[in-house]
Amino acid sequence: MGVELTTTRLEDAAKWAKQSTLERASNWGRKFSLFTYPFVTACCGMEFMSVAGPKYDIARFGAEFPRFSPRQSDLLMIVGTITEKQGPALKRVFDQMAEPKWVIAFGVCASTGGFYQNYHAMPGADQVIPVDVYIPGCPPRPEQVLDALIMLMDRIQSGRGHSQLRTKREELIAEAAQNNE
Amino acid sequence: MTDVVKTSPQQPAPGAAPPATPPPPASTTPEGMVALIIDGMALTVKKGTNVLEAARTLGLDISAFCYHPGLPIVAQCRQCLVSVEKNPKLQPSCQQLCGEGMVVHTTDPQSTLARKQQLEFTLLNHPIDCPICDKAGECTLQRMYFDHDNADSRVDVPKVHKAKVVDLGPTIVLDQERCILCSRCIRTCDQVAGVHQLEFAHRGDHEILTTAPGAQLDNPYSLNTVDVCPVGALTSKDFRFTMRAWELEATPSVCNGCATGCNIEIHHKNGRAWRLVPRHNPDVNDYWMCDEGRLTYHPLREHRLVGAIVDGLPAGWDRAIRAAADRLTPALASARGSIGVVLSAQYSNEDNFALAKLAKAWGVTNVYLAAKPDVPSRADGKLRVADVNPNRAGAQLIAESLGLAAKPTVELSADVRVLVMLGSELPEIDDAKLRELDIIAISTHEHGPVANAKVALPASAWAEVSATVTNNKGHVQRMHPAFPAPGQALAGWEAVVRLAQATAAKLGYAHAREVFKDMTSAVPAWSKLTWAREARPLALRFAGSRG
Amino acid sequence: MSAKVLDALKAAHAGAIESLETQHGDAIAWIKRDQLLAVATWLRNDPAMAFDAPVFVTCIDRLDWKPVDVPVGVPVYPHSAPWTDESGKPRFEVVYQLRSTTHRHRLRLKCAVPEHDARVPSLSSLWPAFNWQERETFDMYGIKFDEHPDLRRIFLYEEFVGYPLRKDYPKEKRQPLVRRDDLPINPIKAEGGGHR
Amino acid sequence: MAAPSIPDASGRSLKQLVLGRKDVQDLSDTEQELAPDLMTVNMGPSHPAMHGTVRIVLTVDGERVVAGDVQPGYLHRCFEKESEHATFTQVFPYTDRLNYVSPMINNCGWAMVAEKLMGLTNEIPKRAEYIRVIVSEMSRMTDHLTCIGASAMELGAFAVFLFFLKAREWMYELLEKVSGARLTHSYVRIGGVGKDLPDNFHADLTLCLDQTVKVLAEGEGLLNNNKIFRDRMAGIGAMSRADAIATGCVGPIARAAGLDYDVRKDYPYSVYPEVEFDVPVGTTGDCYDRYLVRIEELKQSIRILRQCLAQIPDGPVMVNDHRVALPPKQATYNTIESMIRHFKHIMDGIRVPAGEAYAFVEGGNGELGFYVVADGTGRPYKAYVRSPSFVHLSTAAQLIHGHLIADVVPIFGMINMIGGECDK
Repeated sequence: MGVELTTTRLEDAAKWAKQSTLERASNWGRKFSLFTYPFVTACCGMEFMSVAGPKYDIARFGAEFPRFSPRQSDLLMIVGTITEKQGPALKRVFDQMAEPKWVIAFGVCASTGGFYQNYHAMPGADQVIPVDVYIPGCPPRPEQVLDALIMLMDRIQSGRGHSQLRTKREELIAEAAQNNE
Repeated sequence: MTDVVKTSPQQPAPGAAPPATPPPPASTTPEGMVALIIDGMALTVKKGTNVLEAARTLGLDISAFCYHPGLPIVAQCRQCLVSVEKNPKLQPSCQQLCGEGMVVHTTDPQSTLARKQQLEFTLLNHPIDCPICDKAGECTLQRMYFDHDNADSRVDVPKVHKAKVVDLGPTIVLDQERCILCSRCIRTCDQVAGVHQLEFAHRGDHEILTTAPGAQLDNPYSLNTVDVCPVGALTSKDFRFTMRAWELEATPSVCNGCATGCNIEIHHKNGRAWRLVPRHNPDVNDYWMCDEGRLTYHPLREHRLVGAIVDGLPAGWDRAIRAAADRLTPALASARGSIGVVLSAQYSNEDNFALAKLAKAWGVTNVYLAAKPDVPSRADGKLRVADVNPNRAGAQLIAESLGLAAKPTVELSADVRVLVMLGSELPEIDDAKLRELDIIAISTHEHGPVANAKVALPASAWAEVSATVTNNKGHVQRMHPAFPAPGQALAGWEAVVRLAQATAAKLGYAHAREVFKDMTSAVPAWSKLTWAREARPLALRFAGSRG
Repeated sequence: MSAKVLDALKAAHAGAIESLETQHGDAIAWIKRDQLLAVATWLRNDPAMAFDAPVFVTCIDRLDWKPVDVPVGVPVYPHSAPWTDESGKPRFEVVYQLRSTTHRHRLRLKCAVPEHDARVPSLSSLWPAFNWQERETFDMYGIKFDEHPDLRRIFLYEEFVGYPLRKDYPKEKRQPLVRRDDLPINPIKAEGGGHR
Repeated sequence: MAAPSIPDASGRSLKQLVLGRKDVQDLSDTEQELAPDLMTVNMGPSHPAMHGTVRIVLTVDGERVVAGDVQPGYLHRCFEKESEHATFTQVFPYTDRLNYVSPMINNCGWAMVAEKLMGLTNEIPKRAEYIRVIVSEMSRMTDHLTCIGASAMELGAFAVFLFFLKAREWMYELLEKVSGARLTHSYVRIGGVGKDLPDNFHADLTLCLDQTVKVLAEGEGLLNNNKIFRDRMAGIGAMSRADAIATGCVGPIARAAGLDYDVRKDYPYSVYPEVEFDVPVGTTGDCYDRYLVRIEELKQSIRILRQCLAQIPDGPVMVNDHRVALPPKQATYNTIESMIRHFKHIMDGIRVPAGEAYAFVEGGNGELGFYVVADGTGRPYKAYVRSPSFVHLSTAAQLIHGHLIADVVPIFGMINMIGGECDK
């Protein structure tokens, strides 16, 4: 195809950043109506409860309603350690989610494996699925989680979530192929 | 105090304290032995053993700094004082030889106090360097303080300051403040290298370790002084500030730098070696090794062949083996004389045996032994020898036992067109000749003839495999894997087995153990050798009484 | 309290006992492997013993056992010396901890198991709780429990090769179920992360 | 797939023999409309109503569970292997993450086993012991609050979840003041505790307890006589006392079944003998009794906490023993002796004499024990945790037998399986 899509050229960057009004509007809508699928496995779940609980109240950011079916949710929160045995399940849940979708790795275990570096703990959920935002902390404080959520919202608005980028990439490739013809 | 109590019938009844009056030692002490009593426990030791050693065999840990089992005894640190009955003064246990009927106390108040006070003196001017000191974690001073004193400081006067960074020579940096003046390093140079290069100067708390003005510490065994240094005064330029000692793991191995085969420990972490230190073996290297040998871990990370190569391009194992078979099969079918097999004195017994066995199965008679050329200047009658190949004796013995005449590579037959070689050494063959050959190399490194090889198969190096090497005295010594091999590298014998499969030769080894077993049955001199279980890395921080 | 249990055990089953000891107040009885089931049955059924409550099953791998700074003259316990290939000492020890609800006493049974024949009789028929505990021990140490009704892996997956709590299993040797190289490229990582 | 139906001599089908259920021809008309075959339903490992991650392969006959294969291990984080590679002090963070709902109790258990091996059990300063009991009981309260709150939420009582979480948040904030971390405290040390209680702790805790009493009353008012809640809990997942003993059950589950076993009373440790409290014991052993036992234990914990606040003496919080106590920071920076000691403690670990010991405490879920083999170095040669969750989960297959699929949720909620502890 001959299209280099990871250059640092300004016009390429502009192409990547370009958003139609419709995209901007739909992204604005998406970021305030995140439906989370809490993939809760471990200790971080306690802090996840706190985030959902009265004091920190994730509802203020439009993401309070957990959907326990991956097909109805667009934000996968990986809360806790992912083990090798869990890997296939995580991948399947992710695959079942509808596009566009986003992933937050909640806590160091989901990000890198943390201090569990051994035969059964996976060194980060990104061994199996792509991750948009990593939250450090063991477990992270609720404030950190809210910060990460705002970060993700920014990403969504600017169209830089991993699935949005993939769609964009496909579009650009198709466009470049058309130009080449 | 432990409250472990045992009521097993075959064991003596539990006793909180050892009996006050132990049974008198048997009146008939064997010839050449002496019987004595240490802390109420009777024991018999060889004549000439000192009290410190005798106590250690009982599990009693007497603190000591200047004493080293491989060095002459000077009794100058006064850290090992014990009471000997009928002797009015405390005796340094390192210098005190065991005598018949001697009664020694190591835990009585007098000697305990003396040792504690001595330790306090030693710590008086010691800088507070542990967080930045290379020795921290394996420091004898730390261990002696922690195990034997553990008291709080009583000092409120400033410490005496001395030079912190003294360049002693090409290999070593000295910190004079940390030095506790035990003279182990001075004696090491005298005894191991045979040169007197270090000396004390000045007096009292201004006494320092130094070289003669203008002179350097530059003998080829200088780094042994770093090992014996009980504190972090002498540090190796190669190792200092690279890795914390307590984070390292140790795997026993054998130095591959020359034919002496010094026993070593590979200290490694995060999949790479950080230093090599000698391991005690009275038959080979005692407590020492040479500076050159210590640096042989560097090539483990330099110019390694990490993937198979076919015609200069990277390829997978399967493709490379197919490519090798394509070159070998026609030659095997029509002209066996055009195939040469090169064994290597740089590689292990297992690798050489597998390849020799394959040569035999192919019916190849052109067998050669490649080796690095001798370095006559190295030979010094101590540990360093001219032969810089770790396994020349083993490779030769294997070839002989299999009835193959392994010629030096310089006699390479003109008929040879395809050369199956182990290693990256092919000395005294010029480049023009090399280019004519179809080389199939099994090698750890990518330089030398391997760069011109038609097929290059990556092999694991000595620190990454379970294997044996044979030194110049005929000792077959075992190496254990410290960390995994880089990239796709496999053990040399494994590559040979794959090559054998591709050429329809039978070589059914699945483990180095099986190669070894087959080898011991083929080599009569080794028929009694056994394969020990693989040693697992030992975390230095949990190794108990290191330091 | 522990001495009483050990004395009673010795009186009733002297032939089955290898040795008895007390460590830090915990009663420990080494039982011969072929008599383990008989002794355990007696311990549960004898009214003076009445070890009705199971506590745990585990195993000790003595492969790296090199105790340091052991106090002089005090045997730590019968297998205190370093384990070596040649010494012929059993490599594994299966440990059962029992408790009595009525008498409140506790007892630890130990059974030495050699490496080449790593099996012991299952006690799950006596104490149902040992069903899963023995499965766990099998999963982690590879000890086979004879007559166990359902001896399969419990924490790890069937595809796992080896027994991770054995001392010769490297801590970080992973056996992934999902192959990492099948993954889609993660554009975020390719992009270099970045914040806002 | 239809199950094979080979009639035996008595004329009953194999299915009937094995399952004890009626054969197709014996079914009534309405029953016949349902598919006669058993169905396999997979629950988990990521299921909304599962605390933690566990997979159950249910074999159901219509809505009724006839068999369940419970498969733990999805959170096996290798506590034992990690411990064998860490110093005794470094294991504390790992214990935090065993039962992550009540980390302080795990900390205490680990400290106690090391102290037992070192012969320090009776040397711990009184104040440190009281602090340990205080933080343990606070942890027990967070554990029970979470367990009841989450179970109630799963049965539809979302308000109770929010109320109890509010109370738990007060506890977390207080524990954060004590230890520096909201959840994973690593506060207890071998030989005492990390640091003394913060200023104003008495007043804070008293206020917190007063408020928690109100929250408990609110929660009980919403749940105790709630018809839905009682219908879903009472008579569900019942266990007899004999079963509880034989299956090794401990803690609230065993007590709900009528087994009067509490480590704090039966094998008293720390300063529990010096405080008064009662051990609630149930009668029926069903989910509702488990709930009541937990509610009562919350009240008893408050009682213990109030007594501890009144009785706690002043004094050091760390034993004065150079084998375990770190030197003060000032001395560490300024004298070589303390520097070396500090260094050795941190890098080589606290050297625990060779031997083995089993020490246990009353955790949120019952007897939580650590069995440690030490070889004289700074790390445990072997560290086994006797986790109550694992034992309780092993009874789950038996408890859900014969109940509806929907009942699996409250049964699991009340077993209170905590992944970190169960899977280790």
